[in-house]
Amino acid sequence: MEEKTLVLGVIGSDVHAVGNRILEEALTKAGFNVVNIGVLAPQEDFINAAIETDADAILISSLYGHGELDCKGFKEKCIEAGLDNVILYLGGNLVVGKQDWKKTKNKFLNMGFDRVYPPGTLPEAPIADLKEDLGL
Amino acid sequence: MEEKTLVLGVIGSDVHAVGNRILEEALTKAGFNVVNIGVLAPQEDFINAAIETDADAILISSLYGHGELDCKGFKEKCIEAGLDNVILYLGGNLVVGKQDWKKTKNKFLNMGFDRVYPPGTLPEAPIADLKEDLGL
Amino acid sequence: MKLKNKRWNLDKFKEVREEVLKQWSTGEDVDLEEAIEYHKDLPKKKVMAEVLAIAKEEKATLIQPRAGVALIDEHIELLKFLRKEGQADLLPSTIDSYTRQNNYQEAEQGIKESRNEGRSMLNGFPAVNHGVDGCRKVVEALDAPLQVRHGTPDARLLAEIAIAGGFTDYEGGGISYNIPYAKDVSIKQTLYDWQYVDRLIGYYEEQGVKINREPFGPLTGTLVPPSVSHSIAIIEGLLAAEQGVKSITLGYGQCGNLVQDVAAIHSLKELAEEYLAEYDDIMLTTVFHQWMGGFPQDEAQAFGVISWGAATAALANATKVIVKTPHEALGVPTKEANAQGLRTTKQLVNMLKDQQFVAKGLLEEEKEMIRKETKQILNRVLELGDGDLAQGTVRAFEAGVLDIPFAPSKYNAGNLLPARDNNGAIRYLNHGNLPFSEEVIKFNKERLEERGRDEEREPSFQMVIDDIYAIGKGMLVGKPRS
Amino acid sequence: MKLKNKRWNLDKFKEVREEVLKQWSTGEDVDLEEAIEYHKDLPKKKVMAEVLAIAKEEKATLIQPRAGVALIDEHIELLKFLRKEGQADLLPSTIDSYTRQNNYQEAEQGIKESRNEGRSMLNGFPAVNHGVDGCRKVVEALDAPLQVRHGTPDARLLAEIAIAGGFTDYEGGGISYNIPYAKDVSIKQTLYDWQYVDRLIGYYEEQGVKINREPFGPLTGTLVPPSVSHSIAIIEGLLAAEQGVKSITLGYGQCGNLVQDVAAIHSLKELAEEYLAEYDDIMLTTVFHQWMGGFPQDEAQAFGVISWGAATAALANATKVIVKTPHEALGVPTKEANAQGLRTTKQLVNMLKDQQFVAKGLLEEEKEMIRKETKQILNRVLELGDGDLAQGTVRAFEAGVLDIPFAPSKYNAGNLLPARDNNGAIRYLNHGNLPFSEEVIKFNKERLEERGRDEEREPSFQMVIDDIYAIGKGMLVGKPRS
Ligand code: B12
Ligand code: B12
Repeated sequence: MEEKTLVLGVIGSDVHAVGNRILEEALTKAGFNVVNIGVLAPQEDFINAAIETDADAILISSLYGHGELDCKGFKEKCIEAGLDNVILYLGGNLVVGKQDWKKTKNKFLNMGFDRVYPPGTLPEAPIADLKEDLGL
Repeated sequence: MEEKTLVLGVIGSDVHAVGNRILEEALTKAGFNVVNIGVLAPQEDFINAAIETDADAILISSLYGHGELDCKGFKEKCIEAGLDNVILYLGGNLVVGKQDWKKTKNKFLNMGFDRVYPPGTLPEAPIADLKEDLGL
Repeated sequence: MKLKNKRWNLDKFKEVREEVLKQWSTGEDVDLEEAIEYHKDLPKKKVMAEVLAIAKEEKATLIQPRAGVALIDEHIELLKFLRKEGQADLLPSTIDSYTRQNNYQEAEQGIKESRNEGRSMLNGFPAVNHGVDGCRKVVEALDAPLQVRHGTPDARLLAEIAIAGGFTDYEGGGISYNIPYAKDVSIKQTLYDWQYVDRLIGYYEEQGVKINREPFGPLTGTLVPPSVSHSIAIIEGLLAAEQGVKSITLGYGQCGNLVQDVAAIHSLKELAEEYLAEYDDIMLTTVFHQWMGGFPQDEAQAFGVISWGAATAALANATKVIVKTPHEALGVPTKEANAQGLRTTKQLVNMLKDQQFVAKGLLEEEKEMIRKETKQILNRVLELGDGDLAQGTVRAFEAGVLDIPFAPSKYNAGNLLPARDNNGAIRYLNHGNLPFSEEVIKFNKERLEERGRDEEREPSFQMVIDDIYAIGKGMLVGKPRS
Repeated sequence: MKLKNKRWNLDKFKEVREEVLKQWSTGEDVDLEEAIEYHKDLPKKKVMAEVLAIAKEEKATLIQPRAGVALIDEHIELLKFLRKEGQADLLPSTIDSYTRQNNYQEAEQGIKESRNEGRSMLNGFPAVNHGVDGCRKVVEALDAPLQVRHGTPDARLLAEIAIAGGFTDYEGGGISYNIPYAKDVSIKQTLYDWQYVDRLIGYYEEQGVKINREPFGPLTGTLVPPSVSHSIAIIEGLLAAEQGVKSITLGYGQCGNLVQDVAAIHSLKELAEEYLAEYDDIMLTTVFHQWMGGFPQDEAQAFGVISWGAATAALANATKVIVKTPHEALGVPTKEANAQGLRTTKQLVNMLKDQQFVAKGLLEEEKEMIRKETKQILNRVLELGDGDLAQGTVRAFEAGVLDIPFAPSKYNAGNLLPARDNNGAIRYLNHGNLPFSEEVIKFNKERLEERGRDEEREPSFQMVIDDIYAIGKGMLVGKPRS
């Protein structure tokens, strides 16, 4: 299979590193070329990394609750940067507090993310979805 | 103060003896003449004891959840027996399950009880109320 | 009626049996030989003794709820829910209080009113009224072993129906289901009636069908010292074994002090093995009951109490733990609340399963004291019966040598006053007529005096009352409010 | 910038101070001398060091939540609620993540959006933006001591404002608030910046004002072996004491194995007393953090985890316990969920307060191993600094002699792989460059090999991953799924 490239990172002022480390491990094992920009990553770093590595997908984590603030305008910036076709996944504890998941999910889908994952997602889920979305 | 007589007991097929024991102790200490007919007491035993001892009040416990079934018609039987003026208190875990207390309370007030006490009532509450209701 | 601790011969059993089956119309549907075949066809995962044996072997702690409602379909739904959403390993059917008092007429009324009201008006499952077929519906709908949990002094008809109905475990005993659960029933009578139950189960055993028996360990659930409940548990275990019972689970209700509780489970197992040594092929397991006294009304606090029971059960390595719910203080739990208690318990039992509480120092000391106390009681019981345990038990209750705190029964002396020491362990403030040595008496006294000094008051009944309220108010030891 | 473990002279402090107070407009409102008077007028019950001293004396375990929202009035309401409905003994103000990264501009934005949306859009209380007066509003509205809890590498301005604002306790340290909380900030820089914070507090001390300091014990909260967190806690304690801090709380995050956790709290206290012996009048206390890693989403299971942390804290006799909530896995808790976690904890802390876990057998063994490991690390750190602890710390991180698992910082070697042994205690699967003796290495290896045999697999990173998920899935040890 052709190797697909993923940019992985944790957005904003967020330092939760454990899920990121495990996702890197699992996605690599699943055969992807993983570019992990780690925690505390601003929107620009995701975009630059995606351009540089000609990535097929960007996987953003936001655990600490500021997902709404940190992800604002991300899709638009991707389009500006010519990354219209890059697939965007988002996961973690996206909002502050225990909120209705459907609403949260729709909020982020409307912001332009292709798939949005609830707290506690295991790596198997995005791996299966990536295979589908990237036609593997 | 004139000594008032109370009939105390646990109604129906109910064997919960601990609260009954503590109430006996507390009511006696508070200066009442307590006639404790104990657990597993049918309606008739309460009435007979009240007649025999010329009681001022009857305090019924029901802990095990069958309070609705066991207390049916008790007030009527009291009236029949000429105990119209005897004060009737009821306390414990009166219904099956954790239910809205207001509703439960009203149900038993409507059945003719003068005061109805929620789970976990400490002896201080009925003692104060008895003093008021018996004009002590 | 002559009471002796001797296995009943079959003629006597069958004679009594005829009367028993007439107690309610559903009795006539019991066909013992057919029932034995029915049991032989049950898959092992539905047989309590088999599932317990695996847990014992693997040193696992299984979890079991209490649950029962009036109508069959609702009861099945409830148990399915607890199995699925609560991850219950073992299932119960808690019997309603009318059935427990053999008031089948009132139970029938309760079934009817439950149908009318659309909610259970009974506090449990009226198995006798539902009969053998009703019980089998329940057994067949579920994939785990089922136990009858009740509190019935005369539990003969219930045993006939429930066991023929496919239940593979039966709780109770002639003492533990009398003294805490009745007022006017003599010990002699209930020991006799429970010999019947045990003989019935012994008969099943003889035919190759394993039915587990579980004396009710916690008794009144209220400050019962371990040596009191151990004495009763061992007596009931011995009485059952004499009638041919082979699979026995002995129980103990949490006191709240970790050292005492672990010491209690360990010593219960060891003592029972010693005493039961004369019987062959006994499979002995233990059950730990999460705190059986008054609970806090607040659910978050109740979760704390439940968790502490779960943790202690796991650290003590009891074979199973009986689970309370966050609704405990208020009423029979909803199925959701029941499943919550189970999930909390499962979390802890899993987290602690590989952890041990090592038998050193304080723990050994505590075990030794429980052993001494229990043996002093049991020896006197045997003496009083001139070697016959059943006779001895009757006389021991008369003499207050067996005595259960806070029990409603008039056949119980009621002289004991238990209270917690400074560390929350339950001690004898007044040991009544328990036949204790000077050493034991002194030990108990010193512990309570130590607490008295700390609280600047004499140990007294007020201390006991404070202890009864304590856990409900968020404490273990009922220190005087300041 | 020259880093040495030497008390800063006042001139240097004041010079740096001018710059610090300019970092955000609210800095100019800080008047140190006025603040000292303000503190002197605080009643003792609002002073952390005083309240902790009483708990230490009485061997009580106090309970403290985490909590913070964007707006002042809501924050006060939240804390009042936790005090009243949660029976919290000590109060926090958890600072939002923008403030932690010194992004006061974004914090300002968050405050505005929170006003617009009518709910907190920040995950904490932006104390810098609210300024001295804002903090004092909070302090004055409450009747318990308040601590700043954050995660800020450069926490100088926050310290100036919050302490002048009446907070009497300040969490963090140059390592513990860098390595787990930052990516690109050098250890040298944060040690230097935290010397400033400690010097500030030392200055208050000199003027007779007690401000407690608490290094952040749990670090990344994920399988951190006790000797790693102990080493860091003791280093930060020593660095603080050098700057004049007198009241120090050292912390540790629950691992889940009772013996290891109790051994950890006992050894932390003992080791710290040894190392801090050279400083006079230090008031040393301990804090136990309920499980800091991934939680189960189910609330009933979460209550189980919370309870186990509470029980362990009490059995270990930590001076305080930091409480999790049933919402932990999902998001910042509502005030109700927060109070529930507190009430569960209080129930257990109360029930267990008079119970001890005795230092015999396994516990002694575990303590001894933690002591050895910690001392081996700390000795090498001092060696690397030629006797200077601050220098040694910087070099130790470079050399991987200090190393924190799963940390985001590039200044951290990241060579460690911790995994649980068969009993759930955390061991070194890979000890990286930690300067351990053969004995220590062998001990750790054997424990993990034992588990490997049990699970029929080689100890590997997959084991670590399984352990990270385990508690969230209801287990302690991440055994392979069958
Ligand atoms: C200990 C206990 C037992 C012991 C009782 C031993 C004995 N013989 O006394 C045992 C284990 C035997 C037992 C058995 C059963 N129990 Co029970 N038991 C309890 C428990 C845990 C504590 C009761 C207690 O002693 N509390 C301490 C005393 C001091 O408090 P109290 O009884 O509430 O009494 C105080 C107040 O309520 C008040 N009060 C009481 N009566 C009155 C009357 C008046 C007029 C006033 C003013 C005040 C008042 O004053 C008392 C002193 O403060 C409660 C749950 C709880 N509360 O936590 C369940 C509970 C009462 N039991 C319950 C049930 C269902 C049973 C069983 C049917 C089945 C079972 N679960 O095993 C059997 C019933 C047997 C029978 N036929 O009655 C249910 C009742 C459910 C409901 N109402 O919906 C409860 C609530 C548990 C539950 N949530 O399921 N139980
Ligand atoms: C460990 C932890 C910490 C550690 C982190 C150490 C480190 N540097 O990594 C410490 C203690 C330092 C910490 C700090 C903070 N934390 Co924190 N932390 C946690 C905790 C307990 C576990 C996180 C974890 O490691 N889980 C294990 C990993 C394997 O799971 P994961 O991170 O969820 O990732 C998995 C999935 O979510 C998914 N996933 C993640 N991202 C993505 C992306 C995509 C595209 C896909 C498909 C899947 C996916 O796959 C991963 C692997 O399975 C969580 C609560 C919880 N989950 O129980 C809180 C939690 C995330 N923290 C929280 C908060 C608020 C903070 C703090 C702001 C304040 C505080 N409470 O101290 C600071 C923030 C600092 C900052 N600037 O970011 C909140 C967030 C609240 C919210 N969203 O409403 C949580 C939920 C706790 C809570 N309920 O309050 N935290």
